[in-house]
Parts: sequence; C-alpha cells; structure tokens
Amino acid sequence: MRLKGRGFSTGFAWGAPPSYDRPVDGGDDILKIEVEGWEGPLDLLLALARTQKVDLRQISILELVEQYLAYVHAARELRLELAADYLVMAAWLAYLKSALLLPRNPAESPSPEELALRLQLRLERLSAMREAGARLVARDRMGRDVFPRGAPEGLRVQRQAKWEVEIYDLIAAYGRISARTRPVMHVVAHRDVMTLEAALERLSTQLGTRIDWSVIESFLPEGASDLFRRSALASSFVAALELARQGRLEIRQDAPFAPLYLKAIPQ
Amino acid sequence: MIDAGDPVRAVEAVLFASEAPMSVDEIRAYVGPEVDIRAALAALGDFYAGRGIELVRRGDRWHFQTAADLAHLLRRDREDSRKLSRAGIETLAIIAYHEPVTRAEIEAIRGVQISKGTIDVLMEAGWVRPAGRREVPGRPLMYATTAGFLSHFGLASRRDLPGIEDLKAAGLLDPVDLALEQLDAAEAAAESEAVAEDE
Amino acid sequence: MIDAGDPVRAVEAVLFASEAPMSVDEIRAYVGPEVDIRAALAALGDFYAGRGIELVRRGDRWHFQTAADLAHLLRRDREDSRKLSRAGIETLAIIAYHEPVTRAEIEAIRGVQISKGTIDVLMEAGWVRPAGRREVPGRPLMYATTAGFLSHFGLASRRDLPGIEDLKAAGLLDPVDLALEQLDAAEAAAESEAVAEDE
Repeated sequence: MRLKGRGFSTGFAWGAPPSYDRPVDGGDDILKIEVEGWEGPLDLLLALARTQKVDLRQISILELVEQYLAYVHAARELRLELAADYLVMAAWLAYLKSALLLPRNPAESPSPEELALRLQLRLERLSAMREAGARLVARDRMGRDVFPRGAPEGLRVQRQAKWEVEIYDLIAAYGRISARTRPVMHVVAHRDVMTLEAALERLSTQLGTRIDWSVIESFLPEGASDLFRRSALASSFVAALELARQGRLEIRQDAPFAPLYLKAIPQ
Repeated sequence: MIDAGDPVRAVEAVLFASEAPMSVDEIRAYVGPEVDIRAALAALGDFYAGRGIELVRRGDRWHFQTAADLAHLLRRDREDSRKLSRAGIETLAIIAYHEPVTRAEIEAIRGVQISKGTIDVLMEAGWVRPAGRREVPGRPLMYATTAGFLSHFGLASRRDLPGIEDLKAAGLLDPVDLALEQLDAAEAAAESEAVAEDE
Repeated sequence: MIDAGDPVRAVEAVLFASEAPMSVDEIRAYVGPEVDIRAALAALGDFYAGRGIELVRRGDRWHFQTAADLAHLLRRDREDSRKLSRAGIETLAIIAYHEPVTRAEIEAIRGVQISKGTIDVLMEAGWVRPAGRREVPGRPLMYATTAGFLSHFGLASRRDLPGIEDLKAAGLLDPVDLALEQLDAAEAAAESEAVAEDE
C-alpha cells in the first residue's frame, strides 16, 4: 500500500481487519501488507482476489468489493493515511456494489454487470502480465545463463573515404589561390593632361584675341588626342570659372547642356 | 560428418568473431554475395546442436552462445547486475506483449503510475526503444522492444513470448481501451499528466 | 563422431565464454576436479580441426580463435564518398604546384593557416607523402605528392598540371588589370622554371 509521506519501513505488517476471516497467503491467518509493496489499488485488488482461491474468471466481484472496503476501513481505523487513489477506488467499488445490489435502472449504460466484467478483465490482464514478467525473467538470460563469446576477435569495417575531387577542382583551387594571394599593385598609366595652370594661362591669353561670345571648345588645342581634349576641356572649364570669379570673363549657357559661351570683360 | 567447406566455415568464422548477433545481410557483407548463408546457418545449427556452444536465432539475427544447461559452470563469480524491480519487470512484460504501447496504456494495465525511471532503466538496458507516437491528442510516445531484448531473453521472435498465443486468444492482449479502463476521474487525471510529461 | 558428453561440452563452453586464454588449472576451476581436461582438449582440438573455429594452444593456455586462413573475412572495406574540404583541395593544389613544401610555406601561399587534420586527410587518401625535411631552423617536414595522386587525377606527371597561363586562358584567374597580368606572366615564367627544377 502506498502511503503518503512514506513514513513506514518496508517491513511493516499489520493484522487483517477483525471482520476479515478468510485465511490468506497460503493458510496464513494474517494478511501481510508490505507498506511500500502495494502498487496501487488494482494491485491490492488482485492480491485480495487471489485469496478467493478461484480462477479470476469465476471471482465474486461482490465479495472482492467487500474485501477491499473492509481493508480500507481497517487501514483507516489504524489511522494510516491512504493515498487518494485507494480511496477513489473504494468509492467507485462502493458505487459498483450498490449498483449490483439495487434494482436495475435499464437506461443506465454501461450496466453494473459490464462494469464488473471490465474490472475482472483488468485484474486478469494485470495478473497475466505479472505472470508473463515472472516467466520472462526466469528464462535463460544472456549474461546470466547463457554467455556470448568472451573474447570475440570482432569484425571490422574499414571505412575508406572515397574523396570526390576532380582535376578541375584542383586546378580551379590553384587559380583561386593565385588570384587571392598575389601582391596587389596599382600602377597608374601616364596620360597627357592639361593642368589647371596651363589652362588658365592659355585661356587668359586667347580671350584677349576674341571680341564676341566664343564657344568653350574653340579654346581647346587643335588636333590633340581625344583623351587630351577631354582633359583640356575639363581644365579649361575650371579655368573659365576662376576667371569669371576674378571678373575677367562672362559665361553664358542658354539651357542645360547647351553650348557654353565665354566672352572677355574689358578691363 | 558435416561439410567443413568454405561457405559453412566462412559463416562460422564470421559469427564466431562477431561481437553482436548478425543478420543474414550482415553476414553476407563479410562472406560475399555468392554464399548461400541460410543453408550454411542451417548446417551450423545442426552441427552445434547438443554441443557446449549453440547457434541461436534471435529475431532476424544469429549468434553463438553457450548451452543453457551449462549455466551452472559459468555463472560462478558472475553476478546478475541487472536486477529489475517488480515495476520494471511488469512494465517490460506489458511492453513486450502489447507493443507498441504508450506510457498511459502501461499505467492503465498496471493501475498505477510508473515512475519516469522505470522505462529509462529498460531503455538503458537496451531492451526497450521509443517506437513513434500514437496519433491521438497529445501524440504520446509509444514503446516497443528491441533486438537486444529478444537476444537477452533467448527469444527467436516475439511469437516465442511465453503464453502469448493463449493470452491473445483470451482477448487479454487486445488494445488497451483507455476510455474503458479509466475507472475513475483521479486515474484519468493522473494519466493525462503522465502523457503531458512524455512530451 | 565426437563424444558430445559432459566433459567436452563443459570445456568447450568455458573456453568459449572466457575473456582470456585459460590454463588447464583455470579450466578445472570451472568444470570440476573430476574432469579429464587434457582429454577433453584433445577431443576438441580434433573436432575443430579444419573448421572455421580452431582450438589453439598458446604456451600452457588454450583458447578458441577464428581460423587463421579466414582472417580476411573478418574485415570488409566500405567506401564512403566524401567531399574534400576547400582547405583540403587548396592544400593539395599548393603541394602539387610547389612540392616539396613545408606546412609554413603552404600557409604562406594560401594566406590562411591550415589545420593538422588537413594534411592528414591528404596523406590518408594516399595523395601526399612526407618528403624529407627542409634544412632550416626547426627542420620542418616537407610534403610532396605521390604516384597515387597522379593516377587519381589522370596525370602522367606533374608537368601535366596546367600553368598559370593555362589557368588564365581557362578563365580560372579572377580578372586583373593590365599591369598585374604582366606581373603574372613574369611569375609564371619563374614558376615554370621552378617546376622544371623539381623534375
């Protein structure tokens, strides 16, 4: 019987309730109760059922209910605090008993007989499993009754990694390393440019020779390479801005991206 | 006199050297595809019958072991380190006879909750394994026995479980109907807690 | 037909289950003083002669073992296809192009450290071998490729490895600007000299 608090030693035993007069446990007048031994109300019921000394299929459920209730009663008289599930089972069995004894209510489902049969089947199944467990552990068991070879050589699986790598992977890897680790050097190629200073001088000089508005491109050197012309244009534009700031020329543009005209301001 | 030719010798040597029971396929991986392994096993089984060593089948695996009737010679100073608790034995029996079963079903049969450790001990011994989930609310884990269970208890298959045919015929191994087995609300509550624990 | 009676069976089982070879006295401690163990051992020796299992004597101790001529069955090879890591491929490429090289040199070329395992894997694959020591402080080990490397990659010799120029032509070098390409050309020339030196 599982007791709350587990305050009892496992060897605890107590006498059967006075009303309980059936010899149990193979003729012993005392129903010994290992306090920690009962594994729930079903276990207790099964032990009580065994005392009827009949096949579980022929068991008297009413008698079993009486036994259980008497048992719980005795435990309470001894002020043993029973675990709740024992009391719940007692209440259910008391209900079953009254249902079995009182006049039938045909509408009730399941019927008390069916409930009794289910209880009997549960006890049978638990009993069968308990017996099966006992037979199982009594078998010739490996390491206890039969023994495997003490020193097997063992079987070995030699795992050989079959590496999936192709010549291409190898070469590509080398290319990758080469590209990654070669020293990076930036060399700026020499290019012809017109410096701002040159453009300023050139523009100042040429501006004096023009009377009317002249497009900025007309100030660039003739016959220069394209790259040099672009440099000269950029420098001349900056030079034009500088000269306009100094009040030495005027800049005119009729619309965005339209031609840029320059004209000297007479000093 | 048995033919000690290559196939039988080969299978004998491989099984003898193996540290664990072997299936036919596993044996084949060592002795080669051309060997009739079942024939060799049959020859070996006949050959070793009644000797101090026996060829036994456990599940779909084969191994050599000492003859059971010689246990008294070998058991000395070997102590049974696997003493199972009563709860452990019953739980193992319930799993073996009903598999796959959930913890709630085991508890319904035993009429009591089982502690977390009980199934753990059985799994640690290599006798029980998780076997999927029951497709019911809560999807509780199910348990079943292993090849190690068969081998430890000397069973060729689950059909060899003692009395299983009689129990089946008596309807005692029918699926556990939890709804019917739940005789009272307290148990039902306890079980749903247990199911929750399994998650 | 061998007598499968008790003494022989007992000795057979005890020797089978023993974790170590046993002397006659040790066997006797299991099977009892009345048993003629030498006779049983002789019977077992005859019985197992030519089988897949043999009874062998080592000094004054006896044990069963798998027949020596079947040892090859106890091992089987299994090939697992695996991808060589990027570090592995790069290290192999560097060794192939620069051999013999030390690990420090490989790291200098890769610009990344390599783990000990990387070269081990290449050696295990049979593609790389130790190739003496560099006569510098610390005498570091040098590595070179093997004949297995050449045959795996279908190369007649290391000269078949494409040079930098070939790699560039194949688009295997990242695009670089004009000046750098000229630099490459100079280095490629230097490298092909280095390769030639190694031959």
